[in-house]
Amino acid sequence: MQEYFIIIISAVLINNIVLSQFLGICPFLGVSKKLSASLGMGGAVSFVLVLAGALTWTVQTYILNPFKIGYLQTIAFILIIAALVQFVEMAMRKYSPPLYKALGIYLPLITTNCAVLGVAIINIKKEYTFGKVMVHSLSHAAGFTLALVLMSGIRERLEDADIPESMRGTPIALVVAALMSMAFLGFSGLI
Amino acid sequence: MSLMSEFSKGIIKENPLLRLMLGCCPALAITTSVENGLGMGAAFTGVLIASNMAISAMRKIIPENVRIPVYVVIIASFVTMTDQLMHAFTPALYDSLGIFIPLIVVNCIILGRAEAFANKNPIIPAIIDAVGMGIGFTLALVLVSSFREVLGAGTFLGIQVLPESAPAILMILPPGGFITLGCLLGLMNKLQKKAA
Amino acid sequence: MLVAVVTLACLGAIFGIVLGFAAKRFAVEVDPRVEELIRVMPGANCGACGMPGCAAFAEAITMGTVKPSACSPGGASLYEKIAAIMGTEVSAYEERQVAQLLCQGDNVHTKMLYRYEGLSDCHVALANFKGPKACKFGCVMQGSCSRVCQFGAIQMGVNGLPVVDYYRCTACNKCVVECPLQLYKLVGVSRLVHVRCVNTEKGKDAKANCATACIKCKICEKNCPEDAVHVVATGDGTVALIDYEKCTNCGICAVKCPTKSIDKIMPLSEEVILEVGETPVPGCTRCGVCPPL
Amino acid sequence: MKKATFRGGIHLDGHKELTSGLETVVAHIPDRVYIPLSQHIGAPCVPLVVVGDQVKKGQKIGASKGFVSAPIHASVSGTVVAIELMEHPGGSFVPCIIIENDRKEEWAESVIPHRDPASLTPDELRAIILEAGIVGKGGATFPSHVKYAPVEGKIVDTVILNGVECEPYLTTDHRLMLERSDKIVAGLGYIMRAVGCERGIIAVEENKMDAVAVMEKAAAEAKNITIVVLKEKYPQGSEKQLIYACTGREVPVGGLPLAVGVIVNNVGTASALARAVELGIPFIGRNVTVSGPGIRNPANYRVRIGTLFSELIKQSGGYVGEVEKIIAGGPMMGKTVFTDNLPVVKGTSGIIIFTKEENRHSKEFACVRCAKCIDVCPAYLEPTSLVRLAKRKAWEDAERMDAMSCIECSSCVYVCPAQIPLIQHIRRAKQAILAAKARPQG
Amino acid sequence: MTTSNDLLVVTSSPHVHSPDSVPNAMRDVLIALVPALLAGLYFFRLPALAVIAACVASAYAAEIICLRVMKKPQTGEASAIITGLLLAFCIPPHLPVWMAVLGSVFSIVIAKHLFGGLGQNIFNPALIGRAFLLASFPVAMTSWSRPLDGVTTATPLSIMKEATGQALPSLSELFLGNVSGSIAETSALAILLGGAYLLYRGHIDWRIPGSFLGTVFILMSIAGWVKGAGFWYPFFHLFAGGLLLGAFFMATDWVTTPVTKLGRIIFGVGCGSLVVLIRLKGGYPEGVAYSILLMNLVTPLIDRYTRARVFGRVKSHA
Repeated sequence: MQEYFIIIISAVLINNIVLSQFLGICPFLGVSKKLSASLGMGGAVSFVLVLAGALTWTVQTYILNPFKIGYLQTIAFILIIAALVQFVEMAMRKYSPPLYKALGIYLPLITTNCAVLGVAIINIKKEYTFGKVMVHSLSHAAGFTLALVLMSGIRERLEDADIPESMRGTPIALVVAALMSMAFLGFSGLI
Repeated sequence: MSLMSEFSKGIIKENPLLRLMLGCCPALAITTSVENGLGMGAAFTGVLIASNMAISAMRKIIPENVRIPVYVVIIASFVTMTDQLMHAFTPALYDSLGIFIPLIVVNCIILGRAEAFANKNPIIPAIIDAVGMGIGFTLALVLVSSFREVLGAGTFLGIQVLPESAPAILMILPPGGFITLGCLLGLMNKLQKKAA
Repeated sequence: MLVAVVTLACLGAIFGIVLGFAAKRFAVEVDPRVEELIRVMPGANCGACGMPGCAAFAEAITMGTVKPSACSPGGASLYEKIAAIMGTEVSAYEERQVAQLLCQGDNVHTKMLYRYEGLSDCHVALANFKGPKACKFGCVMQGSCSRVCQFGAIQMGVNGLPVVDYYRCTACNKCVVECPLQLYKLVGVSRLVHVRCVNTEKGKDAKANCATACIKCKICEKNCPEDAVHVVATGDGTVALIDYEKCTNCGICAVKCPTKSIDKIMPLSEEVILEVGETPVPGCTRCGVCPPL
Repeated sequence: MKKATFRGGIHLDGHKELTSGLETVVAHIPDRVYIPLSQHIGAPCVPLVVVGDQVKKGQKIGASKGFVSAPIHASVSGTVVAIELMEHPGGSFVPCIIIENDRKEEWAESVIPHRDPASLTPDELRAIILEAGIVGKGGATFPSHVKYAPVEGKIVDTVILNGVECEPYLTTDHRLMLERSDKIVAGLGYIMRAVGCERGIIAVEENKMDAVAVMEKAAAEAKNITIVVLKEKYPQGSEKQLIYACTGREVPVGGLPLAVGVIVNNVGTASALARAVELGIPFIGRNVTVSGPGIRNPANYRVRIGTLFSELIKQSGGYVGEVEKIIAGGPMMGKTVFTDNLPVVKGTSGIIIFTKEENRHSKEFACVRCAKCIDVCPAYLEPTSLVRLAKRKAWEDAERMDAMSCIECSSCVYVCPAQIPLIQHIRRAKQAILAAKARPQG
Repeated sequence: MTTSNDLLVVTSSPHVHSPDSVPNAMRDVLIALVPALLAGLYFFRLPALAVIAACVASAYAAEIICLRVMKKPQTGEASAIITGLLLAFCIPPHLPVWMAVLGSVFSIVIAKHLFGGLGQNIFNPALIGRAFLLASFPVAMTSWSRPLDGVTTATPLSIMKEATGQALPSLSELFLGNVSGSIAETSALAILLGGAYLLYRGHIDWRIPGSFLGTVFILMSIAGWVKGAGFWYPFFHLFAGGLLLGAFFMATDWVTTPVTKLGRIIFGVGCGSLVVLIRLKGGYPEGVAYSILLMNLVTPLIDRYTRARVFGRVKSHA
């Protein structure tokens, strides 16, 4: 139990995927302008992250490892993720248009979201069991959503701020991210 | 457009990191030292050149509607090769770059160049484009990492340049990455506005 | 080696079959233009456009909610393709329009009733006795138009009136909509002579409040060789109005006008006038600085 | 006793001592009166006289067919010399009937006392109120007979008379309560009868305890009328806040007091109404406070409608110091005018003169989010957020944040340390929201 | 008509204004900081004076330069001085002066002016400066000295955290400030005096310090009870470290904290819980600065979801 708890705290707060691992920066900067959008993106990423975590772990454990072809990891994983995203997108569009409206439009962005592939690779590197893989993926997804939601709250407020012309948009978002990650340093040493 | 301009556009006008803001993740993660920046840039440029070349060569035979998966597979293959090569020949660098080597696969710049340039142009321009873009990205990485290494560790390529007590460790921590890139982008915007 | 190839092939095959099957099974009707657009997109799904991906961007284009230029990786060539798919052709020759302010009642020429203090907003200022000026038709000089102009083409001049920079003006119509007194009009840049007064009061009353008001003397009407300017009925009264179709920019009326409410401006450079309507380069504000294409 | 009040609001320096101890003086009757054709909310009147006509005091000279409207009457006898556009204290230009006073003070034939006011039916009462041109005296000038008209499905159970007078400087209502308490109580009785309700409340702020004593004495016999003492706080006199303080009921957003079964009237309205019902005298005069640091002798006057501000200022001994502002009404919600050459109208409760000293203010800063505006807003709005939206012209968002609920009491501007003209931004947003609403229909 | 020949002024209501203004408010905050300043100077003498002077001067200079570079009018209020002073208050007295300067320049330039200047920053600039210094120069930022004689020693909180066996200072020493720590955070008494002044002047809302300190007190009481530490334990945590300074002067910063009343309580409770979490479980002995920064982050969301019910937005009566 303790171990799971550590994984959660570490993934959400201490080693936050965006603020300290630098994964998924593009959507973090791109889709954090509005709160609603960031919630949608967070949801979509969580969904894919967990599914991808499960699939890639299975493939690694039952195909790549037995055949000793670990070096195919990158190709295999990216294939899995790309196919998964596309599959999920199509399925969602057909069977749950409201869900698709809410999350679906964010799905294509996820293929090239390094967070998904990154977490999948970390899962394997840390030699987690299946249960831990699920918890780990989910916590990272939560950390991603947390950072995204906080960011969008701030950016909505910054919309009216008198920010120097050349700093508007991405530059100031990066500065906010810097200060956010500085605040998150407060969590270091926790657990 | 001449080949020269294909080459130079990637360095300044369409610099993938500083102008198009693509490939932010590695630019933030591995730029703690200039050495890492150079290593990452080299690995990235290699993959970009190889994949641009391959895609350009195969552009007539790749079916339109599955082209993206095909690109991904091609890129992933080259990334895997790079990964293996680095593991074998530059183990230290390999360790410090960590998972960001396999993550070159999902670097939007490579896929973007494949889609926007390589699949419409012959091999020679495609290579030139890749070299330009690769150098542009590498230069940007070096720029970011020089700031961070000098200010954060007091060294440049491992050579001590600031007194022992001076460096602000923050700069090589995650916040330093965000702040350097943010300020650099702001600076680029400012310069561009002045030029215009 | 063999194992690797076989595994990959199997993986590929499995995903290919599943996806192929899924594509049939889950087929959903979409606007064919969206598919076409997606095909020409860079496909980087980078999110630079603010949309969550190229497909979303393409859809937004078909709905007209975004401009193609939002896609920065695409570049100029993309915009042409989008235009081709969307059937938006490069429009035929069309004179560039600029906003003209129809009031010259600055703080020297016009009588003031009071000193206005408070929020610089024309709409708000008008709530107090229809503005600080004695003339109730003229500019309130609080600069709402200047703030609404995104191109910085309207600046407040030293004499209190806004000044339009014809080089920067893009005829976006924002000032026309914003001005609570409808004092802006979009007119072709080649038009040099304008009646800059909309006061419809009797000549005597208008003159009492503003030294540069139209006093309905009809001297312009009598002197115009082209029959292009008339004192016409508008609102509760009359005011001089130029028929731009007939006007030849001769400027005789401006010379003859006793209050100089008719104004002839200096002609703009050739390039500015000749520029075509459609934006040639993304991000171009048609400022007129570049050489003609 | 804990005094009832509402949440939010501010404490102001009242400056009431300038005039609160002074007996109301009858103002000189001017040689000419200027009577605007629009002195109420609703459709403006159409003149019933032409230039050259002889009119008598109390004669109806303007009326409108609209439902929300009130007729106007001549306040002196004499000759109509002109009908001209003039400045109106409300901040606009309005046609005025100008009457040359013949000093005969002849009453019109229509002005006849009612023999037995106690026997009048609600319908008759409302007809009298309509004919007398009674409008709210508090400043909003809403025609009273419209307020009393029965509405399907709504039962009025309480009438509140507003004697709060929370605006600084103004003391007309205070003096009126001291001097005409019987008329106020009688007027309240007529209003209660006109709307058919049993409970009457006269609300007075705690800074006017002398008036409370007088009113309690006057109302001692009327069992269903109570005097409620309220805390001294601005804007206690605002209709919705007053209802909340007196009854604990909240008027719903966008609704009228009627929605919670309450009618609010000014004490001055009640006294004018009593005169109209008992004596048949229409609304031709009112009390006006002339005060402020820029006037030599502050005073309360009993003024004929149509008297120019300048006449009252002359009677008060003229200006003192460098006058910069003439305010029609109180300094919190009153409007500045640019000349003293304009007439007292039915809604003019005061003329406040400010000099350069009072108009000195520190410069505007960016909002520092101190949230003082939020703390004081009696409508529980977030003025600073509304301003943010208004600056961005996000009118729809502003509407969603209830910009329309702003009662424009100006408390937020008063407390804002950054001197941001919040209220003007919000007013702009309200203008735009209304304009957007009007568009699809017309 | 009037005694002056000028035109009259026409403006929108109101025509009277409270004497409140931004410069006045800033001046009051400065006054409130004086007791803590004096206490700091008394306990830490010349080094403290040097650090304080450096921080204030560089913060003010940075402010003026930023405004000039951005071509904005000079505001002429004291917010930058307050930032500099607060930063100086929460760093060790023996910190090299150049580091202090760097920190206060970072505060003003990055945390304030990049966001548009006065009133528009998301994070408390002084705390950003402190976090920046702590992350950049961890050694210098955690070298503490004893008051009066300047002998190097640990702060009460690190003695507590690391259980080094050193004797904990008494509560009265903590209250008066005769312990090691940042320049002006040691004297609880001086800070309480300043806080009381701000509360009296109505510049800060009791809700934030109240809920902040209350949360810490309650949670620490529970923790003390679990540890069997006795009744002094929660008081120790209240008076030790920068808690009071943070609760009265930083968590109450207008700009970076919620504007709604409920939001302020949530903010205070959040800060308090985070302080307890970091002090008991985290890697740092002290967590006030981080806890406030983290809650600054959440402030826009708190504001958004704690909006008050508008007057009259009730279920209809009929």
